[in-house]
Amino acid sequence: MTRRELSMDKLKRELGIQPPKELTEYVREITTIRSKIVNCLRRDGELTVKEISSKTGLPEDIVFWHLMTMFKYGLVEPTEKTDDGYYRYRLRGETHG
Amino acid sequence: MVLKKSNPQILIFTTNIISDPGVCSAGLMHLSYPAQTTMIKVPCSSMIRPEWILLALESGFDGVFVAADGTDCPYLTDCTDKTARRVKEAQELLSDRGIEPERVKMAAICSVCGEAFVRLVNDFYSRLMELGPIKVKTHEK
Amino acid sequence: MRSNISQKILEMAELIQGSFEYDVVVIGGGIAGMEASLDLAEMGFKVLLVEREPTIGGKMFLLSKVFPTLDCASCISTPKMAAVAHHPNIDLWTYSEVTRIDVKGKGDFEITVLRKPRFVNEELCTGCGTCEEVCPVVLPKEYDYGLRGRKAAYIPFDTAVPKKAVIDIDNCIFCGQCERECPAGAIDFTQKPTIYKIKAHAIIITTGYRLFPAERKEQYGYGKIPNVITAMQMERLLSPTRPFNSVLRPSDGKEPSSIGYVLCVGSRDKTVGNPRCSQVCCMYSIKQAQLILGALPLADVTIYCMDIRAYGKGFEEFYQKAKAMGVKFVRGRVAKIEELPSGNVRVVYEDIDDGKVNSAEHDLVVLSVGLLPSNDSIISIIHGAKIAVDDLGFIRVDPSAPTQTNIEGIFAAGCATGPKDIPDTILEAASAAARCAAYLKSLKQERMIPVEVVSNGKK
Amino acid sequence: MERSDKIRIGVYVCHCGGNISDVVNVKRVVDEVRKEKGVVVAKDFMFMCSEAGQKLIENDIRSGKVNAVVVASCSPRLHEATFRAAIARAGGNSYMYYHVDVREECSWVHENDKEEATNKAIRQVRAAIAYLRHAEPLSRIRVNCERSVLVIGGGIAGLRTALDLAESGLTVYLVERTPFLGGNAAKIGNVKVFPYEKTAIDVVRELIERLRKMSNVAIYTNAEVENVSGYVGNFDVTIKVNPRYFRGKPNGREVEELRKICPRKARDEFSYEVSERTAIMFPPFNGTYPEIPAIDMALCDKCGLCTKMSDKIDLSQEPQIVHLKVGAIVVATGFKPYKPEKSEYGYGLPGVITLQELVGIINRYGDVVINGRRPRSIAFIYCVGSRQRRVDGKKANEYCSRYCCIAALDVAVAIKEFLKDVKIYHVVRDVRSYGINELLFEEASKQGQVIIKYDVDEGEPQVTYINGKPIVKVKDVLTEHMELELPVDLVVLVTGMEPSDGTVNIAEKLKISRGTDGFLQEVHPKLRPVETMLSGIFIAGTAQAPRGVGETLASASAAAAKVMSLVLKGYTELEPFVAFVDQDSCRGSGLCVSECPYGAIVIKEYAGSKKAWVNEVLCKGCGACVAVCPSGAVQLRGLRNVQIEDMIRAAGGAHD
Repeated sequence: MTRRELSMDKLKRELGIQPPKELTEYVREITTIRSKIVNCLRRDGELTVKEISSKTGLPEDIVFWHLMTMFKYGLVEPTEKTDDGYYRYRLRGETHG
Repeated sequence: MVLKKSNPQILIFTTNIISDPGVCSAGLMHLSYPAQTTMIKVPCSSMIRPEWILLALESGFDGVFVAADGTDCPYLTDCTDKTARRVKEAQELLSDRGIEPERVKMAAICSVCGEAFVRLVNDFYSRLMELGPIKVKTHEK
Repeated sequence: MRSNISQKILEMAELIQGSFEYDVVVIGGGIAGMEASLDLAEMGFKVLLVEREPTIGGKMFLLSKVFPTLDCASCISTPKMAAVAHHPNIDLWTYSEVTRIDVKGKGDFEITVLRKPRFVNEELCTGCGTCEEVCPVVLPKEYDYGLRGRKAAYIPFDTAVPKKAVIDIDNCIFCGQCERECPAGAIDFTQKPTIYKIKAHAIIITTGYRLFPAERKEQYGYGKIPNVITAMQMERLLSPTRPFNSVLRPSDGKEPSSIGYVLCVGSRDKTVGNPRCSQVCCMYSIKQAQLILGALPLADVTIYCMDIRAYGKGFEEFYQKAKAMGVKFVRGRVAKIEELPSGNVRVVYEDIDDGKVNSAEHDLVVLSVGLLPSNDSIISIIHGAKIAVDDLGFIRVDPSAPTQTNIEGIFAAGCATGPKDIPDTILEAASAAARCAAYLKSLKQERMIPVEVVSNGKK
Repeated sequence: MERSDKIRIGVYVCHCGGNISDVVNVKRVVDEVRKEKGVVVAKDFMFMCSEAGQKLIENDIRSGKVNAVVVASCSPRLHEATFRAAIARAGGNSYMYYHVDVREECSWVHENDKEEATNKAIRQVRAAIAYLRHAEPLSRIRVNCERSVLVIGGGIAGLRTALDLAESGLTVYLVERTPFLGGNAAKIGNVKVFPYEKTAIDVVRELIERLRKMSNVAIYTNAEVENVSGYVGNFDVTIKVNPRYFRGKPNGREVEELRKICPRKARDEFSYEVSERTAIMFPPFNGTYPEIPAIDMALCDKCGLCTKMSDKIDLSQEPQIVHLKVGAIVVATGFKPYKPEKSEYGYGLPGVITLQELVGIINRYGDVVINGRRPRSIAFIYCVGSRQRRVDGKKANEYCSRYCCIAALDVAVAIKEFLKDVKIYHVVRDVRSYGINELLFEEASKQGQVIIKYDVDEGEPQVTYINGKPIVKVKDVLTEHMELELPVDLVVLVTGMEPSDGTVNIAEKLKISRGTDGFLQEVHPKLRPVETMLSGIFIAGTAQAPRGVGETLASASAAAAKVMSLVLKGYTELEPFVAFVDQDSCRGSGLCVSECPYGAIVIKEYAGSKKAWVNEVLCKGCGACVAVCPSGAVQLRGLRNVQIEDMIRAAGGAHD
């Protein structure tokens, strides 16, 4: 199947624009962070924020922020709560995006 | 044709303005609950005649879940009380016929209470699994 | 980081020819604007409701439950949102901005409205959310006040009205995923902004409020200490449409067992330029405290306050209920907030009870931020008359008719005229509708039917 | 089953571009339901909500193939209105429709179980078909409304409502129980309404002046509502107008003479009983209405002195009964200040007065003079008659009266301006100068006024009287709970609001409910804040809750808005989903009557037997009555019992 021309291409042509480099770099960066978290969960199953943080070296608040974003899109789900008030999270089905 | 059913079937009464949007919000969040469920909408949960609950159990359902308006009811300030009265009467009808009264369950579901709904309906489903099919022979009309 | 592509696209805006006339243009689609629009539409007037955001609903539909009756905010606002969208006498323009208002004469206003492109064909979009799922750009999400990410292609909210996707073009990396995946073929990057010149006979301003930027109160550490959040963020955490799976603190996702509330942040405080009281913070804090005790039964909640202003119908009773539930009220002004290595937060305060400086440790601290006007963009674009505002920027009204501004035919309601709670906002919005209706009728100069008085009450 | 033969159902199942069809086997749904009785068309389509999708329905209706429609697509919140409108466009009846949600309530929640999701979709569509087999075309209920309104209460709330309504072109009847318009706000007199320059009386005068210019307003003072019958849009009202016993306005000389002649004396209500009046009541302030005096017949002993002096007086006047027809009623009967019990915070001791009495003194004398002297120190004690604790089940005003903190600060700041050396103490629990009123609190502090805060758990302030001075004893939270004794020249009790006697009476007469606080109860503080459970009867101002001048005016205009929405067009249209009674099966049990919160059902005599009767205009369609009817005679139009029952059977799999 040939690739149909997207309206997006038209806009880019019309305006002669490209997305700013910093933005594409930012997206690459968050995609990397996210895949680190996903890989970690895929390998170890259920983990708390602290555990993911120590395994990936990412700061806890960053891990949590990404987890919650993935939670919104149905990619992760909480399981049980530990005695000291932390939830464990696991992957839910297959991930995309 | 009667659909094949091995798993418990649940009839869910929802209300137009409050609990149906609540059930809908579970879908918006892409949560998951058993598909052995059927929704019927009423304006307010206080409208449900106790005998309808009995009828549902006689018509092939194994349980009835009343997703009530609760305190968010746009019609009645005492909606919870009224609905609870209907459910209690229904439970008496069931008991009279030897059917477990816990086959009818009521909970207030607000218009965005999708998570709570899913939790409750999953629990109810498990409970109905434990109870198994209705043992008393229900007469078909 | 964001691009300025939207600016370039704006330059391509096209003026739509034709005559567009409404009885009333309502600016701002929050609860006040919706209420006023619905009332006027019911009376038979033609209303144009203009909302800057991609959805109507304002701040109210983001809230959890609302005081003093603890009814669910969505259950009240979403039916109103639907009613606005479906009313035959209301035209709803979301993602649109009023860019100029010309006061031309009595009952004669020309209003310029810019309709921004969503880059999504509203007719085709079914609100299914596929574009959002496949979009690779994750940004801080304004709807949840930074608590989690938002995509560049997104539906603002599950209960949005209209429930249509929008593409944040400045944060788009033009990967084309959304366009390829949209099952309805609704993505359309060729959309251009349009400009309309509208004739209206009256205007109602219901532009609401903005929250006090908590980072301005530096000693409270907001923005630096992850576990210091604003009450609006807590509001989201408590809502059924909450961003997290429970009430959790942002630093590490722990369920907090001790929560402190600091009242009067950005209110009653000359050092930040707002000596006034914001009127709602005491009550929303008490409400949140009650909801927290419901969600986390083992948690303890402390409210640091000066006075508790539970003044409205049922408010005092609500306050007493919170006390009976075990919410702790400590009288004292909080001097500073510090982060501890555990992620916990220390609150240092002058305790009025013993006159000493005390401190307490909490898992999470909530700043009960005040309300500031968000009228700036409107008041500066009115030409041909000058609208009176007070020293903080809230619109001034007539004491005999509390929604009448100094310009005849322009009314204001809700937090645009000063901080107020939802019941008062709704009353004021209806009140603006009444005054506006009376004004519109006076323009038509219909002959009143005289009544005969059959008694002593002769005029 | 005669009716169902005529019903030709079209079923349209939406793919939603895969959102539904990726999970639900749409083809199978269509094939299954096509076999159902009554179904003449069953189709699936990529996007039912699109122009082309809607055209499918429209064409099938126009061609006469279909007269009842099921669409299985997304949430009814998104597109139910769309499809109903499409049916109407094609000339069908938009109530011959049932919407099935197979996206949010099916495909999106059962992604893991496609087989069962499809079965569920089939069940839901079958239920919809069962519903439509018994459906009947409906139309909205049109109720004619009188374009006239009764406003009860001539204070600022009533005046504001009346003026808004009159300016919108409605006929307004304003009824005031006392001989003059103005209410409580007029009594506040020259105290400014913070933060404005206008005084309360300025606001009252402005409203009265503008109202008098309206030709479509009738004002009845000295009048009371005797009886109200009817229902929304069509109320019959009887009012009794008591005579003033004056034939017209006396001239200046007459007024002067009359002021002196009457020997009967009473405390003057207008000055909060600070001064005296006679049985001849003169207009209490310039700009009130009417400008004609009235004789207080409860006080007059018909001595005849005044009739000899002026021929304007006619003691033979009789009360008049006036019948009105109105579409709506607004109750704006206001509050009364709390009256402290004797010895409550020392009330009754010399030098202990209420805030109202202080205002009365200021308005009367333009100064604060107590026992012939200006006070050098004043203590205001707050929350008198408000925020009370309930002890032994005794009546207590547990609510906050909202206006009093601000009113007291307002008066204190004003006093300080003309009594520069006076020492003022505020004995408070919390200072509730909310919003912009905080500036008033700041001003008071700037003037050196002292705030003393007490904790009610440590005991309330005590007022005693020693050596010719009242003494306030209180533990001050702000000075480490030190016990203070303040000998002052004047103690002012900052009293709260209670519903006025008129409010209590009218609630009984109209059968509108009052809350636990005694004030009139709205249906819902946010959804329907000025409406009562009785359609067409609205509430405004302090009859509903304590509030200040600005908030009272806002609520008054809000009530006006709701009245306009109801009656301005001369009719109102209601959804047809209301209760009805099957006369044959009704046995007149009356259970439905007590179940209905709206008073929409009554028992009537039909040929000797008792039957329920539904006032469709009052019915809101909740269906509470349906559940309790022992014979199933009360049902809901658009959702009759047979429809629900067949839906249950159809979905359960048991077919008839």
